[in-house]
Amino acid sequence: MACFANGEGRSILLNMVKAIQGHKEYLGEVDGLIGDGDHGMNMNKGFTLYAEELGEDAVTFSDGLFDLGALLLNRIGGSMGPIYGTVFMEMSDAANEMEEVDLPLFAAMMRAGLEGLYDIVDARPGDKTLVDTLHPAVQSLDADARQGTAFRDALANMRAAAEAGWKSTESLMARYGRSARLGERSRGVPDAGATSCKLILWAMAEGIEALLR
Amino acid sequence: MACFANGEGRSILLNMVKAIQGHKEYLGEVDGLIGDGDHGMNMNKGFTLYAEELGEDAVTFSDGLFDLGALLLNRIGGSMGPIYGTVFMEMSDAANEMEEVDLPLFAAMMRAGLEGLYDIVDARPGDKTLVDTLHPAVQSLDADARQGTAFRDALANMRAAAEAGWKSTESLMARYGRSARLGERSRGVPDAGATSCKLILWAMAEGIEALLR
Amino acid sequence: MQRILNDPDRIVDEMLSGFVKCHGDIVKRVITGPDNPRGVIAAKDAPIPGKVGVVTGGGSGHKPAFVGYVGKNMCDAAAVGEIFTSPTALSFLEAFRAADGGKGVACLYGNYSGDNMNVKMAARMAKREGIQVKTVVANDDVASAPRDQREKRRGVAGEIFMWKCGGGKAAKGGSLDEVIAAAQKAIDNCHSVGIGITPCTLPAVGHPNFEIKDGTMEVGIGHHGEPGIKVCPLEDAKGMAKRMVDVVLPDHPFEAGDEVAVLVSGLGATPVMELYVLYDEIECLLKDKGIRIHRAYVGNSFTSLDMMGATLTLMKLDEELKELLDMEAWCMGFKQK
Amino acid sequence: MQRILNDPDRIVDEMLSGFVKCHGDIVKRVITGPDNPRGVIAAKDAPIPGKVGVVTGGGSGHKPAFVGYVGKNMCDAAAVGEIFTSPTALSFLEAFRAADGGKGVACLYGNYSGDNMNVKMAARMAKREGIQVKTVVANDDVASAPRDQREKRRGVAGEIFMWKCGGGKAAKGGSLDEVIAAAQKAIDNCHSVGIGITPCTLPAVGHPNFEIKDGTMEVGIGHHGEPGIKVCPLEDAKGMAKRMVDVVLPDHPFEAGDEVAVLVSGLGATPVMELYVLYDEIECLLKDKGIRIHRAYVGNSFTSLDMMGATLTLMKLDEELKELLDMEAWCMGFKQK
Ligand SMILES: Nc1ncnc2c1ncn2[C@@H]1O[C@H](COP(=O)(O)OP(=O)(O)O)[C@@H](O)[C@H]1O
Ligand SMILES: Nc1ncnc2c1ncn2[C@@H]1O[C@H](COP(=O)(O)OP(=O)(O)O)[C@@H](O)[C@H]1O
Ligand SMILES: [Mg+2]
Ligand SMILES: [Mg+2]
Ligand SMILES: [Mg+2]
Ligand SMILES: [Mg+2]
Repeated sequence: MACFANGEGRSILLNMVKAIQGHKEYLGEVDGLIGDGDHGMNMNKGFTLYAEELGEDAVTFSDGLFDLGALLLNRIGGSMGPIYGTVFMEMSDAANEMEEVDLPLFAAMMRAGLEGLYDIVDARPGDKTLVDTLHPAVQSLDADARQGTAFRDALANMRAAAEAGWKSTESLMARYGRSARLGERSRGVPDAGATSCKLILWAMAEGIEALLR
Repeated sequence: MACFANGEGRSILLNMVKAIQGHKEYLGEVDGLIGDGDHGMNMNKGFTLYAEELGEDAVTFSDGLFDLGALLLNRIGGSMGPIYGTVFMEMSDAANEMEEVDLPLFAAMMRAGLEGLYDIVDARPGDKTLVDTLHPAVQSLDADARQGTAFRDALANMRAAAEAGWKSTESLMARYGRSARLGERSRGVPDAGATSCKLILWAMAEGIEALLR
Repeated sequence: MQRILNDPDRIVDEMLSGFVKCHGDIVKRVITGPDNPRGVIAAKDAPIPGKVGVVTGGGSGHKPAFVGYVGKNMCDAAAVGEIFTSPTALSFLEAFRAADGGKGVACLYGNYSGDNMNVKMAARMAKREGIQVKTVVANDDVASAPRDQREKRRGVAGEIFMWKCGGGKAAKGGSLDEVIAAAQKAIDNCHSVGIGITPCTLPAVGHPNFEIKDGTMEVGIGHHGEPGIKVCPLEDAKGMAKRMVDVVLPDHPFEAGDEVAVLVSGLGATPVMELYVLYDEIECLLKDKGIRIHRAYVGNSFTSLDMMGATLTLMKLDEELKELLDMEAWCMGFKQK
Repeated sequence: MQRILNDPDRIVDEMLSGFVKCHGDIVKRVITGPDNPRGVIAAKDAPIPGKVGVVTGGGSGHKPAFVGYVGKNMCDAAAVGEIFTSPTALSFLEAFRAADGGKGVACLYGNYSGDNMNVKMAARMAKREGIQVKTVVANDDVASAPRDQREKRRGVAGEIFMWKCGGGKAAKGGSLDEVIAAAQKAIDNCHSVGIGITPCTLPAVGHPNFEIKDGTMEVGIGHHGEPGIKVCPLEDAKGMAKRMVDVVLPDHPFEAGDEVAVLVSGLGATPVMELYVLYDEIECLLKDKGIRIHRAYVGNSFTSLDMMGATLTLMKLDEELKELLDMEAWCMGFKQK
């Protein structure tokens, strides 16, 4: 069964960093429309700091997720610190320091991330938050893992699910976070967190795809 | 000898008011370039207040000058309160409540205004202030009064002298007032007070011309 | 962007450095662990043994909030986040440590999802360290949710009255529950609304965050430029005052004979002179309704970077709140004899 | 123009009305004659019999200056002009009357030609009424004239230290000559410079008064936007601090070992957070030069409507000035214990 070496995590993590850095302005703009405009700035700061601290070191995918999550939680704050911090640290824990990551394990990691998130926020699908991206991605992976889909195809499916989820936030009305107070005025613009989550999941998938064997 | 009735001063005074009101923005802009931009606002406020208080009443030229001067001095402040206040009140005093104003009297009034001004400011011709407009106007009237020029021609000469004096401020370097601190940077722009003074003198002359008999 | 700064990503730390240098007679910087090099801002004599600690915190860009309300009879410590970004859980935890005098900590903060999450996590960590933390979440911004969903409303300038009353209660020797009760009562009695007339620019972003078209104003705007309830043509001070009073009065509701504290805060870049013009109008409207003004505060008390506009906060007073509000206070942002 | 106002021509009176309503514990409005319906702002307990009266005044648009410096141990009364326009002679006269406790009046004001003329006229009128008036003319703005023409320099934020020291001396029972001497020494020891980064808009004019191009800054700008000594590319806070210190230090000159008071004032619309960033840099530069900071003040202390930018004022201290500066004070714009 296809898998990738946990030990080669560096390239996946750096791909995630690159995705955030490359969309710093865009994320700020999206958050500016119905939020407070700091999403790109904060995400960029956290991910860039992580890359700086990593330097030239090798790192396992699961350790890297933990470090990145802890950094966001402890040094960035905002909503993103606790949210992505929790997601990444829970994913890391679920990886259980395995040497190889196959589809079932990756799906389990993602589910753990989502469940950790559900522990700290009340938002669920349909509330116009990053949950709308993350939840369908996890669902898709779970289904593919159960059906024994090839890892590469499952990643493609996950990307499509994340993208569809992200797109769905455009027409939703926000119920949590800063834009929640906008009511009807929040429709027509995608959610900032859902947008960054889509970028991260895509970058993660691409990073993994390049390592699959 | 040509003269006008002091008792018909209302139309002259209102012509002066109109000139200021019509150039409120322009005076503000000129003052904004090398001063603080309030010249149009203050002049307009003072002259408009005067016109309001005058209402439909008749007034002699000399009493009107006194009222206008006192209003500027007591209610407007700034540099213009003491400066135009002094000029107008001194002119009024020099009119000596005469019933008819001929060229010698008008020239004497203007000289009294200039001398009153010299009492309270140190600026002299060449210092880029309203003195550069007022002084040549007074000189011109004096000369014409001595030479027995016709009043109407003397007024035309005064206007030309005032205009030339005003224009001269453009190339001068300011030495008094707010723009004095600019040094070389004050050149190239006319002085705000010199500008309003030119407008006032022209309006005064026009008003008198219409009454001459 | 015409602003005074160095690296926009370091503006918060640099501001704190200047703040502590300037106000060393009121505050100090406390670093209790290696993981949070920024530390927190604490009152010079904090913690006071035997006194309930009062803590707040939030994103930066709201000066004097939050660090400007640390000082005598107000907050004992404040956690400091990036611009418009909640402080980390670790940072709140450090503030709890810096404020705890053994009687527990009242964490009085504003209702933003980041703050909610980070305070919750910090309180959990504090518990493990034996520090008891209770919270009051300010939700005074009337425009941010309907009255029957008050728990969804944002916290805005009313937080200042919450700190004043909570801090006063703690200074008088109140127990943690008494401090929490006083702060809760204060914020329950606070009703605020903001009007924005220009947007603000995050230094790290470099252009305005959102748009307020010339000739319009955003009624009900949030402290981060969150859109309000309504965009309408720009009005004069009288019109703005009426709009604000009309939003705030029915919300408590305030009635003839009520005694209130009034706070008119600028949003950062509005000249203070204009705030007095606005207050002049507001005072007339309140008087007309028979509402009695016990104290009024006008100034840039809770801002949003360089936004222009103002907020109005009314707090209904009873004897207890009056006594707490009248107490002396000494912070950079609140000096009262 | 996005501003909070009613009729721009009435903004000063409306602002005063709000100011007096809000600060009735500190000030009152005094009208001593029928010709000046605006009256003047006086300290609540002015005049104090047997104390030298301290008076100031100037154009509006500089909040807290001038009325915000009327109060305990500062000014006894202030004359209030239109925006950027000297008060009338009559208005200064009323302020003299309101402040005179029988020991004479020290009129401490800034060097602008309108103020010079109106104060001179008012002093003449006061003399006829038996009130003795002596004056100190603030001229601390280094950028406004070379050092050997100090008498031509404008007065800027250093006026606050002049009022503090003159007001303190009067409160201590100093004679008129002693008050004048203390105020004169204070301002002689003050050296200021401003940097403007955006222009300001007079409410009655409705568009910016002058231009500061994006990406540039005006070094040496005056408090009414008077052009400075130099327009240069916008610098970071470190660069601005260095420029300011480089203008101010050689002027006294300040030297290693000197003790100083520092005032960093915003010009109105610059977020206070940025002023702390600037102060942080200035403090480092002064420390490097061996200059000792006795007290530092950071805030919007002397503004220019909605201009962005800041001023730096350094006052060289001796024992007398230190004692006067350290005294308690209680005004809207200056609260010190
Ligand atoms: N209570 C919440 N539950 C779930 N997601 C949330 C919640 N609050 C905020 N978010 C997510 O966070 C995003 C905003 O992140 P960010 O702009 O970094 O933080 P902040 O809202 O504090 O400025 C939102 O778009 C949303 O996806
Ligand atoms: N000391 C002075 N002597 C002569 N004229 C002066 C003096 N000061 C100012 N002025 C005149 O006043 C004009 C400015 O008037 P205004 O803008 O109304 O007052 P301010 O300079 O107080 O803002 C200048 O352009 C100049 O002509
Ligand atoms: Mg945000
Ligand atoms: Mg002017
Ligand atoms: Mg935020
Ligand atoms: Mg002026």
